[in-house]
Amino acid sequence: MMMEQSPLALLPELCLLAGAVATLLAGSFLPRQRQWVARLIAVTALLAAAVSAALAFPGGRSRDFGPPAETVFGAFVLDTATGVTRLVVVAAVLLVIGLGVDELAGTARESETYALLLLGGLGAIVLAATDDLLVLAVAFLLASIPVYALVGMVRSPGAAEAALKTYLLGALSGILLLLGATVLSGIAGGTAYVDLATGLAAAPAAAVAVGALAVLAGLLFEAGGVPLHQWVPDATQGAGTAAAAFLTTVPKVGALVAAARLVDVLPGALSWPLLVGLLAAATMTLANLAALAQTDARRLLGWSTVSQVGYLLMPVAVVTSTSAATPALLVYLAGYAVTNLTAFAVLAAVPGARSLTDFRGLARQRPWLAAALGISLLSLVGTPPTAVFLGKLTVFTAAWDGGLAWLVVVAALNTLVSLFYYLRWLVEAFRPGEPAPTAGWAHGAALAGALGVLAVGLGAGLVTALTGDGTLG
Amino acid sequence: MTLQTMLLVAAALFSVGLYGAISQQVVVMVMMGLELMLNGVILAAAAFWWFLSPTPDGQVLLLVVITAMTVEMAMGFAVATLLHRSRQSDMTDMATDLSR
Amino acid sequence: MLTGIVFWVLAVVAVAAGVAVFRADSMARATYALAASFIAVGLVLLLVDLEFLGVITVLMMTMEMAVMGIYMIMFMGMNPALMPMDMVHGKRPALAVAIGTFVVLAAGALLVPWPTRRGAPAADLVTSLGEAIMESKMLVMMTVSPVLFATIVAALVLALPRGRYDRLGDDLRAGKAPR
Amino acid sequence: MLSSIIFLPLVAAALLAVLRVPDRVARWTWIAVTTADLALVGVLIARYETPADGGLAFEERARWIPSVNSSWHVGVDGLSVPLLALTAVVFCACAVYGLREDRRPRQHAALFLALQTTCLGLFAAQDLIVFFLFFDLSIVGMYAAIAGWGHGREAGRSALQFFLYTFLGSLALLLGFIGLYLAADPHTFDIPELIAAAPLQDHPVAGGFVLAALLVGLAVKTPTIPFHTWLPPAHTDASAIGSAVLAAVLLKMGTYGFVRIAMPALPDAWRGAAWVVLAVGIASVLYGALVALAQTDVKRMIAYTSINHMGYVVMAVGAAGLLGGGTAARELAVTGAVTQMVSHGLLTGALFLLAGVLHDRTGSYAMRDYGGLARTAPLWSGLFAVAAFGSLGIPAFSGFIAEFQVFAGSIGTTAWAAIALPGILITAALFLRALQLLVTGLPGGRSISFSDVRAVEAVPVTGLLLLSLAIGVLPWLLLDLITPASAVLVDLVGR
Amino acid sequence: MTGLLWACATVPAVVGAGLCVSGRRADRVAPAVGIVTAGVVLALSVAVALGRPATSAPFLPGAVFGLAVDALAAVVLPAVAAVTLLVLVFSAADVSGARARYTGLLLLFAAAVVVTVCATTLPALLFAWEVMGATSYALIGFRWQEPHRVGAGLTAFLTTRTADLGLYLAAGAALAGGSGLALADLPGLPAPWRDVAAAGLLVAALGKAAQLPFTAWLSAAMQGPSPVSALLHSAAMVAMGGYLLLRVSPLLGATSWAGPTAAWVGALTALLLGAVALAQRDLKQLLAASTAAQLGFVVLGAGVAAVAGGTAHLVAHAATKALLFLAAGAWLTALGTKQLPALRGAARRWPLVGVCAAVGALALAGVAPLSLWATKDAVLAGAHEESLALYLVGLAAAALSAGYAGKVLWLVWQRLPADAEAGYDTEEEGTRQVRALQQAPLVVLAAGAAVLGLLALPPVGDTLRQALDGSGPTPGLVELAVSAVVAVVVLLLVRVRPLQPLPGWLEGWLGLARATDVVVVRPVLHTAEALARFDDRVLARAVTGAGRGALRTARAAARFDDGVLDRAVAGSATAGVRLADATGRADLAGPDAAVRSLAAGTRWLGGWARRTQTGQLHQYYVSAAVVLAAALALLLAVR
Repeated sequence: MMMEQSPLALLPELCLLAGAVATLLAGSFLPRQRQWVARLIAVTALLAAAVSAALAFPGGRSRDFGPPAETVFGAFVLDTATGVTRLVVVAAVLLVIGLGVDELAGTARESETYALLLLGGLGAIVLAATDDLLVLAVAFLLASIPVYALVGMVRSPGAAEAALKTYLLGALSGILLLLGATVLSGIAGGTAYVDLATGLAAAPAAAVAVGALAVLAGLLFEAGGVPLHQWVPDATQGAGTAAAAFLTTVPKVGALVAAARLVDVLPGALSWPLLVGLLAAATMTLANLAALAQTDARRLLGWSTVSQVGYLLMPVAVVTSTSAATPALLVYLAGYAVTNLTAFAVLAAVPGARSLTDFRGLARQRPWLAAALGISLLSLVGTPPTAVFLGKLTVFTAAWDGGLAWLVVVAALNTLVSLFYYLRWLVEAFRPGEPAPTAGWAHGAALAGALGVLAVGLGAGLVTALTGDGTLG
Repeated sequence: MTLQTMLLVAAALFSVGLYGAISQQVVVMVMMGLELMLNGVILAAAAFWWFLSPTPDGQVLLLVVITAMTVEMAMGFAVATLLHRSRQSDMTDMATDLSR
Repeated sequence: MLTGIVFWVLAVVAVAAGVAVFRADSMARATYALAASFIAVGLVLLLVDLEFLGVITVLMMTMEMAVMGIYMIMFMGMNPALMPMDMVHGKRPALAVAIGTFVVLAAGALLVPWPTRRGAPAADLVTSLGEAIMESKMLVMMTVSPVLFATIVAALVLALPRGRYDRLGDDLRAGKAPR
Repeated sequence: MLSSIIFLPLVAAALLAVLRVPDRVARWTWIAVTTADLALVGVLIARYETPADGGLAFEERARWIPSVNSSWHVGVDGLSVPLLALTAVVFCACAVYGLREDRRPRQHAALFLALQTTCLGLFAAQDLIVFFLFFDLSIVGMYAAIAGWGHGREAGRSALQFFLYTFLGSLALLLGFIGLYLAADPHTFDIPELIAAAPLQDHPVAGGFVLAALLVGLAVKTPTIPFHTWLPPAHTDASAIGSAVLAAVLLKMGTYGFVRIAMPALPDAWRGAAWVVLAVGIASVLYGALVALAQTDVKRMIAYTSINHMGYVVMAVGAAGLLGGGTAARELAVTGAVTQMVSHGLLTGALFLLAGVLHDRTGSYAMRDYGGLARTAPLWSGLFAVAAFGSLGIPAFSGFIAEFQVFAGSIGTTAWAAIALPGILITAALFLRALQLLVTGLPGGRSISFSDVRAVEAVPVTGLLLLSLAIGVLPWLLLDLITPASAVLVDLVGR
Repeated sequence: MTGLLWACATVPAVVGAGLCVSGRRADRVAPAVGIVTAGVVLALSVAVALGRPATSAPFLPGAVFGLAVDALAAVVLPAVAAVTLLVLVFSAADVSGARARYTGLLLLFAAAVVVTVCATTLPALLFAWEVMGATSYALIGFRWQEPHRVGAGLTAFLTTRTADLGLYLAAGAALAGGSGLALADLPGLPAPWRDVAAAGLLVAALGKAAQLPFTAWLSAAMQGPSPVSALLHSAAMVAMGGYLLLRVSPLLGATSWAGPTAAWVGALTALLLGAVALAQRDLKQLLAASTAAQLGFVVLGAGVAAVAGGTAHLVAHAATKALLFLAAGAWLTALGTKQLPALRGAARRWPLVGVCAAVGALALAGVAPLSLWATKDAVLAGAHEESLALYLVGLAAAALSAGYAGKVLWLVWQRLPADAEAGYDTEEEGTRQVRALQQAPLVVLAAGAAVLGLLALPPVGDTLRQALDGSGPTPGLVELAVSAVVAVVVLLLVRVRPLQPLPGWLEGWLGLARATDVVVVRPVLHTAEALARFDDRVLARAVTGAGRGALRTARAAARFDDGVLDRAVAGSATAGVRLADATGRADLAGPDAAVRSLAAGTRWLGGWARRTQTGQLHQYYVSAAVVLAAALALLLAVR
């Protein structure tokens, strides 16, 4: 194992941190109407992070979680998964800022919002990249604390309630994660995953089960999976659009990669694939059923997020049994992120619309926006050639390959159910009616996102080449 | 004092805290329950460290737990304040607009 | 032997205080009970040679409870003495879950064949902790700093109803800008 | 060549969607593009030579998702060329018929052009993912066509049912594809490679499951009983063009999947399931015919006859999996199945367009609302009579050629196929009954002031019928294309 | 020469199709075009009959479209062409309205007959065979304004098509047996397939020939115009049934059962339908029944391998029956009736028609030396060789034919009653005139009916027999004499003692139509309706059923869920009771739930799923704890 101590290897993360500090500082000296400077700083930091992440992309050096190619500070893995997570998170935050400009510009907390977005993104990246329980615990805090603030930012009663729910569930999950970390490190004799891999093999199974389950529970909160998913729809509905877009996308990326890393090192004596598979099934089924009758577009997307997490847990379940799992997870994450953000961009572009019926007439008045909505919703369903189709294809393949064919069937049926509510929204958009006025930046973000959705689907070769060099499985 | 007894006490603290977190209505009281759970975790961490692997890792873990507790409590107060200001309530039961 | 007795006393205190938190008839007393529980655990930490961390725990928790008291009394305008304390719901499920959790955890604690101790504590625990923080576990501390930063920002954002533009005006020149 | 045939309509669709051209321009653009595409397909057929050793012609391959061995791989053989031609013809006919569409004609044209691309792409696809891509997109497109331009009161509902049902089928199909992919070593989605490898040859259980998934997926689309219930409402509520495209082209995707993927890639499993397929085919033939006989709504009736007609195809491909009979009989059955796909496309397309005229004039499909149309609308009556006779399998039309081959081949393979023979009879009965109710007798009800077909309606129908006639009289023109391919297919199934 | 053969088939097809398509615009020229075309066809058919070409065209893989003129075809083809021409001539004067369509369809039909006669492969045969059926439908239902005529066409088409399925079966059998689809190869099939092929062909032929039990359609077909009956139901379509059996006689002989079966079916049809004919009071119905009966002799001939006799009978009967149908048509057009009682003395009004009809009737009766006397005996000679019983049945049938022929003969030649006009115009408005163009064909046909017996008598008969049978049986002088005497005696008997009314079931064609209705049509329609209901109510809602199942599960699950959430401590006993209770209640609610759709069911499930989202934080905590505990249990239980 190569141990690198150069902080330069963490340049993207440092960019984000520095960007957050700079944004906040700048914001506190800027007049209210000139906070765009802070935004500019944040965007610059993100672009810098993106460039440095792209330059540091590990290429084809490591496809798997196995022995990492490179580790910084003994706890930060520089592998493909980290590289992809960096790019996805940075791109997602950029898109969130893009779609949130109309909503955030000129508000009292604009620069704070950007700073928190950057910090949350940073947390997600560290969460995904670490292979040490201690860093995992801290990264969990870094990823969740900005979310609490972002949810409560708009200060409406609903937002306050959502922030409360998020916080209380998050606190419990954090405690569970710490409990798990305690137990695991206690019986394994160390907190690094390499120590876990060796230490847990001979450890008592019951203790491993409790410890790993507790850590997993913490990550499930961050990802929004059963049984700690309840905050997701609430927060999505209560928070502002940009915050909702952020919290349904970025923390999930980090948490799911982290969960995959964790499951990868757990000893094979316990049936982790089965458990995670069942949790995945429960997550997607519950969320899809709950989403069926939603009339609030935001809440619908919240449940949709939970259901997507269910699909995303499938490769996590089989991460030990097939080498196709990791690339599949990364592909799906990338596809999901761009798709979900596109849907939120449409929401942001029609700020007055809350319920599905508010979108009536969209196709007539704003055909491009309706097209973007259609593309994103069909992508969420998994229609080729969109981004999530690629994700679903790879994920289903991986899960089947990993021995969870039943889960693939469950997921397919769930996809069918999900069609119901995605279609309901789409149909409303194509009905005649008078739509609410639209916002410019978000409109652009929606179009960019829709193009991204198609690009990921059509440029599938490129995407999969990034996530797992060439051969899957 | 053995590992088992310490863990037993930690489990008791954790369970009592869980009881409080579930049963209490006032946000601050729920937070107290959570703190009590963390208290159990601290004790368990100390026990594991002493009886199983007295490495520096375990100490750092304790430090992290304490940090986490502090940070979470700070956020808890902030959220409670927000709730209090925006809803004139500090009860979790009163905040159930977002459901179904 | 003495250690054992002290441990058991502290353990009983910790748990009893913990129970007392939810049986106290006022929030202030609940706060005291919680503090007592923490102090007892902090003292147990001293028993296993974790002087530094034990002291930290005691100190931090005392401070935190003080903050909590102040918060409740001064900030939220509650009179702890007068607050009715039967604000509970679903006591029975809570009890069931708590008992269930305890049974599971306790059974685990007692029945799991724990491995034997590996290695011995460093001679100077504080130094070893410091070294760990600065070397092998450096990333933990590197990450903690943005966490604290984020916490400050987040907590202020949530807790303060009035931002700088409310206090200083939109162009941040207090008093000069028309409101 | 092939890619440009596939994407020409899509490019035109995109342009129509983007540019706000006047309605007239949009309509004529539609016709022009479909005609051009038809001409291109004509060139393709003219230059087509049966590839040696069962290979593909006009093959094109480009990188797409190399990590899963999936590529943009298209190519044609004797099984796909007829269907490509059918697609081009039907869409061209629909474009002409669509001149009368006055509800959002620009979007309408764009939608159907895009739909044409999905159909052409599917029939040319030589990669499972490409196949699935077009399979799924065709569902989306058809959904939009029914929901957006359907005319039933419950068009939205029918469209949703259509979408859900066929989407379920597509998901089952996807599962089957993944199964095939994983079974192949090295993993691949490439159809020719999968066929060459026949990956699940020695795994009866896994092969059975994968085939079951494929069968369900394709059976929903075909549709066979008991997966057909989406079809009647979808047809009833779709517009004339929508119905024509749905019946003439989209249904073929299911049966095409049998001959393109399921049979050659899973020969062992297919032979094992052949009896089931055969039974389902026979049941579809009889059931579809009987239920159609009881319909009072002419469009529903035609819809059910589709189930009957597609049942012949299913029966034939089922028979092709039975090794008992001679090779010649099984080849004839497969050839008949492909012929039937084309024939059904032409004739049912014509019938649906004619039914659309009924709705256009009076808003009713109920047969008892009409009568004596031969007097008020002689041209319509003549066309309908010809289409009906063609559809019930009268010689000189393509239906006879197809059904004769299907039956001769199937019965030649297994005598059980003779059970389906009454299907021919019942179909005849129901079409004659419809003729009797609609066309003959004295004009009454809604026929009284019924105006006869206009040129834009008559021309496409006539074109379709003439093609059917051509196939019926000179079948070897078509069969020379199909026969080598079906010989290859029978050979593959017999492995 | 092959070109001529193709022309023989395609010329009428193309002209006919052209006339059909051009519609009313061509009405004026249609009769002339039709007659010219039919003339060309006749000329061509004579040419090919002499030239005997054989040809084929690519058609299906492994099966060519084969046409050839052999001895059998050489006899039948000119006959059919001649009748076609004569019928068209007659029609030019007889049929009014939509003449283009009429002529076109008739020519299409003629083309199909030409192909049928010359077909050497099954695909070609079936091709033409089905086209004959379809055109016959269109011709019977020619006056589509009247629903019962279209219905009659439907009956005819469906019945014959039912029998046609036999050809599909035969094709399958031929393929299965590996012989290819040429008719000549069929006898060489291996055992089970040979029998299947023979059975298929037999059924198809019996259907077209209106033999038992498929006879009923012929009665219905009389709704068509009389010239159509003259062509389709005497010379061409019905005759093609017999013709097919003559053609595949070697196949019938190759099996042990097919020949006798055909023979007996033919004989019984001749007998029973003879009786039916005797009972008719409608001239066309009588002629139709007689047609079936006379075709019975042809079938009998095919069954006993008396191909030459059968062929001669076929041709002679074609001329005779076409003549009689045309005469009946002439009277129908002129007098507006075809009821026998009303036709008393009709022959005396137009003597030429009457004389021709008399010749026809006498020929039909088997009076020597007219045609059917000799041809029938040629068939019966074969039957005699096969079995005496068969011969006697045939003889009885011959006697019956003399009976019904006599009935017609004496009736139309009675003195014209005073109140004759009262019986006229019952079916259509009569014109009270018979035109020259209508009479001319009658004369030709009468000549044919008179002399075509030569085909069965030496020397022509011997030549024919050598060409067809090789050395088949010839009627002895005794047999000829017996049948001639029988015919005369019966004729006179009918003259002396007019017939008593015969039982209704005979007049009603043995109740075959009703039997078909009861045994086949109604059950099929009921099944169809039942299936349609099933489809709408059950299958389309099978999804509903799934929904209902999901509903029940969901309810139980929901109860269980509530039970766990709210009463975690209440103990499993309560939960169990509640679960059972809920399941029971869901069961009671079953019928109600049955009508809900899947959407409702799923929505209900969705409601259940959303109910977990209570907004109550402590319940979230509890549920998280419960799920995690379950996960732990699972982990420890499943290893």
